[in-house]
Amino acid sequence: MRQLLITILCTLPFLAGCTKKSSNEIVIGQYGSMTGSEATFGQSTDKGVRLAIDEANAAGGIKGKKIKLVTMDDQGKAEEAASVVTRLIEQEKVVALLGEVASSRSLAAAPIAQSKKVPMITPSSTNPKVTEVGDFVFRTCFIDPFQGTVMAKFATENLKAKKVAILRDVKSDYSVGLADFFTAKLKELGGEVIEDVSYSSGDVDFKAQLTKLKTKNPEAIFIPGYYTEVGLIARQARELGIKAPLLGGDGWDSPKLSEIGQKAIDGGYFSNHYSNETTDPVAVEFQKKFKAKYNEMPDGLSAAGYDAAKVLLKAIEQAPDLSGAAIRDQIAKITGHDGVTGKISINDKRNATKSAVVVQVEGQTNKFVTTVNP
Amino acid sequence: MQDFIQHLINGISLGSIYALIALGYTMVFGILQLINFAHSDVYMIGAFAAYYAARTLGIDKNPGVSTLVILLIAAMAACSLLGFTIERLAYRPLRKAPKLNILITAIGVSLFLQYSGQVVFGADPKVFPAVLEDSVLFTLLGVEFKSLDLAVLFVTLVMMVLLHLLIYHTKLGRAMRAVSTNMNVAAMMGVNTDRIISFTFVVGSALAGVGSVLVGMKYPKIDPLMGMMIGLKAFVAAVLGGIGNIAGAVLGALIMGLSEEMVVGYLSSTYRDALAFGILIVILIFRPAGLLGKGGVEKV
Amino acid sequence: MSAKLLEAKSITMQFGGLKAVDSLSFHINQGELVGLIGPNGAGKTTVFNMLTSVYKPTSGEVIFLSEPTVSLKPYQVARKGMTRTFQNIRLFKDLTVLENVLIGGTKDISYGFFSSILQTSKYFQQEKALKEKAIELLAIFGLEKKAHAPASALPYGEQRKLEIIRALATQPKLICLDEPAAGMNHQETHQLMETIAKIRKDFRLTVLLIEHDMKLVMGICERIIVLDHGVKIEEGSPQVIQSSPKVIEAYLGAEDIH
Amino acid sequence: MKKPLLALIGLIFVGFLIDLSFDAFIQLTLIYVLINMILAMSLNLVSGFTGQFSLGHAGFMAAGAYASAFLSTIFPMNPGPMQFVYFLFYAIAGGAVAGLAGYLVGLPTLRLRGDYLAIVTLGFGEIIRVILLNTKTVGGARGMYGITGPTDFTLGSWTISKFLIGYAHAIFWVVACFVVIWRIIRSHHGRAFLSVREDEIAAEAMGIHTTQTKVRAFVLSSFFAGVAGSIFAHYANYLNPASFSFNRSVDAVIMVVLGGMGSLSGSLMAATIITILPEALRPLQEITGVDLRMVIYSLALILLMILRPKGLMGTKEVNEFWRKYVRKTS
Repeated sequence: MRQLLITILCTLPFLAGCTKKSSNEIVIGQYGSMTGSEATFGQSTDKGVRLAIDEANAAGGIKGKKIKLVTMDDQGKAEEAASVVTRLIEQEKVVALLGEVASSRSLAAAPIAQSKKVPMITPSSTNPKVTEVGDFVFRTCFIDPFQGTVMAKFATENLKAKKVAILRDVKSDYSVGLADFFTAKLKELGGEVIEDVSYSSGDVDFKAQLTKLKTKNPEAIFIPGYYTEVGLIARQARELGIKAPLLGGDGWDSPKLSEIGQKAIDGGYFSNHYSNETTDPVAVEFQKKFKAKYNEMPDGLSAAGYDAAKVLLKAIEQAPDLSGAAIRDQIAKITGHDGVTGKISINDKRNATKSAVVVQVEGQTNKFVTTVNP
Repeated sequence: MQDFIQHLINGISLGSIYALIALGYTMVFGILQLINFAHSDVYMIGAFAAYYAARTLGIDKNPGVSTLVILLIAAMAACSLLGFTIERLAYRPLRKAPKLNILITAIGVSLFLQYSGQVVFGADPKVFPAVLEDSVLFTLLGVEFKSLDLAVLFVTLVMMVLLHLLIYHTKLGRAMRAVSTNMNVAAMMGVNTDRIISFTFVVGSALAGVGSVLVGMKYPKIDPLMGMMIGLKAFVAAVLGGIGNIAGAVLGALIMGLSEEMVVGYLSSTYRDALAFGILIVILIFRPAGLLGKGGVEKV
Repeated sequence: MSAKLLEAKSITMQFGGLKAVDSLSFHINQGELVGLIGPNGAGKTTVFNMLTSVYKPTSGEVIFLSEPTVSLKPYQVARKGMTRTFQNIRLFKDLTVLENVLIGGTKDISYGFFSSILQTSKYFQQEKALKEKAIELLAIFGLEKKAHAPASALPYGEQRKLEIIRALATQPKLICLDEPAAGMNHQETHQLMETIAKIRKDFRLTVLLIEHDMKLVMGICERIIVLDHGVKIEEGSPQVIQSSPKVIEAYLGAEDIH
Repeated sequence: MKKPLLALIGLIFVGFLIDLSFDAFIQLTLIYVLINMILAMSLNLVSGFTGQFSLGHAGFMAAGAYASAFLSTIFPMNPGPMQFVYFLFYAIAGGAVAGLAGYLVGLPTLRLRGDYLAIVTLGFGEIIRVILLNTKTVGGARGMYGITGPTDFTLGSWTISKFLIGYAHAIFWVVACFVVIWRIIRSHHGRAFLSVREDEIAAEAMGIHTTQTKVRAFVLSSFFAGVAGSIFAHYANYLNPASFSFNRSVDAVIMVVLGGMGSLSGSLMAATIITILPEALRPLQEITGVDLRMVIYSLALILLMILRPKGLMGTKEVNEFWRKYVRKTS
């Protein structure tokens, strides 16, 4: 018995299964952090992507073929992202790729997609470097400089805040990038970063940083992190008696934000793709369908995933054939796509140009405050 | 001055959270010389047990002492059961195996709990129910003293005293000490070592359960990986104080909490995590058995 | 041959409030065979630990080959030529008998790290010589046939012997044997006595012996030091010791003489 | 020097065949297997042969990886037939930096025993990672990307692929690491390692300078971890501090224990299994719908520890089993 178990355990790795491929399918690959410390981001994106694919299949697929989505987990590790993307391209023969949330992992995978000439769209990697990898790499979200600019402008013009403090997530490339661009723009606009402190995602206690910020009396605090930490940060800030408004980026967009932050986060502002009290039919429809399928409200990453998948499907539909180059050309041509997250047009740098909105948290709704155009 | 006192309060409150978890580590280490890596995940399960208990009983929006008691019982029960099961299934078969094997098994159990937690509970963070209203007890020099912070500190100290009494003033505790000093001799003297070890795991895990509810109250965001960082730091704290030593765990945890807080407050926030380990290394270099640990000369 | 090889000058070892050894002074001459006896807990092993620098004496000095050794590390003392065996056998259990002996051969090896990686001719020569020597040593105690067995597989008595062989492999001038006959039967003890006498002659060794077995000690030691409660109570030839009332009292107070 | 050279040539020829018959994914996985082999063997030197727990191996790998990647920006590679020499140079430099880090860490801490040493090395691993996370010149949290890696080049009518160069470089170090450790263990210096593992006090009494011995093992082990890091950096072309977290150190320990403490061939086998297992379990996801890979991985780990506490090989090497088998059958 023992021997048998050992044998099975040892031979398991070599029984790498093969998946059947049918010519009646168009295979799209997705890679993301489905497990590990950033699993919640990968899973949210996956939900949005799946919704888009299911819709397309319900409508009869594309070119008479069903769309098959193969999602592979990279555990939130860059080297896994690289190997997973290689596997998707080599073994699953995907026609295009969707992923990743984090720029660090998109940057690890993009060169592979580029060299194999498989188009890749990242739904939410905001670092400018990602699409600079090559002409097969696209994105359907903002880039950090734009979002940084939006919030810096908002802070100085709308809130008249000149002395701003930053609390960044040093473990997240997204947060660090956004904080840097925000700082640069704020200085340009005559503002001043009076304190720049950091935390690491996964932390639960931020009082030390906040106490330090409090002594400097900032007029606003910019927290370019994810909702997973921001809710707790807001609570602790209020507990310490910090009254300055809290600002953030699209990483805040999740129903969980106010569930965790409760009253403390109310009144915080963040830049986002859309406000969830929008009356835009695409967004309303998306929220309805999402709710019906998953029985929860979508967060920003789900919306971004949905849009990226939609853009990709549109390009595949318009492409004369399923070669990478053909799909690539069509993605590059996308203009004025009515996405959940705004009108998406791909520019010559393969980035999406779309307007951003600044919203204010009020319970579960993100109230529209202002629109900022690129 | 005001901010210094605030930092002090923050540090002690953070330290007492570490201490609650560190106590569990130190107990198991004391008796088995095993770094129970799964302890921080038992703590995570405790938090989820309390979360689901509150939801099924419909008391998640009903803060009060009765809710606290119910959740504590739920978490402690779930953790004890889990701790008992882990010891029984994973550690007991390895009692005679080399240390590193047991360490790897502990890591395996930890990974298992984390990843199955992500499958079962979902990876997204959950909001821990409001258990007690946090209120300002009194204000001193412009710094507010909150009921939750003091409750955590109080519970930690009570646990420490109870554990001390258990270990040094009961028959069971004497048996535990006997097993920890020499398992074989204890067995020869008629101590049922397996039962004592199980008991240690049950107590240690119940402590993790208490910790999970208190931490959940203070930081109401729970997720399957919540135990990782806090567990590591709590463990470092236990080693710092001299692992196996109950008072040492609390002392180490308070030092950890305070030094982290002070570094962020007065030096650099980016190196906060590096610092925790930096202190540990410096202390271990000068006191290889931790602050309160017994050095002991190896018998030749 | 009467130069002082080793001299302990009022060495004291204190563990907390307990003085395990209290200002003990003695010396060992070149080529002597000295016994260190005393009832259980008298501090004999602690003396060994201080001589070999495993413990640093609380106070006092150890002079070996006219140099103080208290500040040296145990390996330095060993390299100077003082080596030992252990009361509670400390063999390298998972290694073979031969490997146990080879480890003692630090002095025979001069090839460096890279020679061993490149396996130069120097490496082969020295390894070969070392192995031959080790087998010779094993042969003295009749263990050469078991050279490739794991040390832990040896019976108790042979493990004791292997400890002595391993100590001899370091080419010591002074060897400290900590109860080498413990757990052996009469015949084995007798055999061991002969072997100790033989190696002493063959290797021109000086021996310091801790032993419980009075017969063994009385039979081969030239001079005996008696320790009780960390203090030297008597010193002299076997005859002197046997008739010393202090010694008899110390032993009768504690246990029977074997 | 004949045998290892022949082995190396043979293995490079195998790489040639792999290059012709397998796709890039399998090739990439193979390189990761080789990297993990070096990692496992080097950790085995410290944990298996010298008996010191280390939970910070990823930190040394990171030091080597970043040093080597950084060096390649100062002395850029010349894509051509000479690139192999460049990689060798980067790897040695990366290994040297890691070795130096190992020396600095080892000297003050190696007198600690057992779990305490494990925790301190864990701490150092984390400190190295936090430092990298905060160093802007190597990309911080975003990571370092675009690191020069092997490229295809043509030699007359022959095209030598990127994989083959990467593979040749990696396999060179696998063989080097194996031979170095194998031979050291069979020398006086290696027996000193073993004696420290078995009994430090007895080793001292035999004239073994135990601290120096431990530091030597630690430095050599760190050197190879750094080399593994360098190979990783230049084949993945990408580095991120998150890749060198505590989990990677744990992976390395798992490989050593699973393979057998003190068995090099065990380390090779375990590195292969541990690298391939999660990949092989991927198709399962399509059947179950949820990602159970890591759940199964961790369960398998626990079961293996219970069923085979000495690892796959114990302290034995493959050839010893082979000899036994031959003896039995003849």
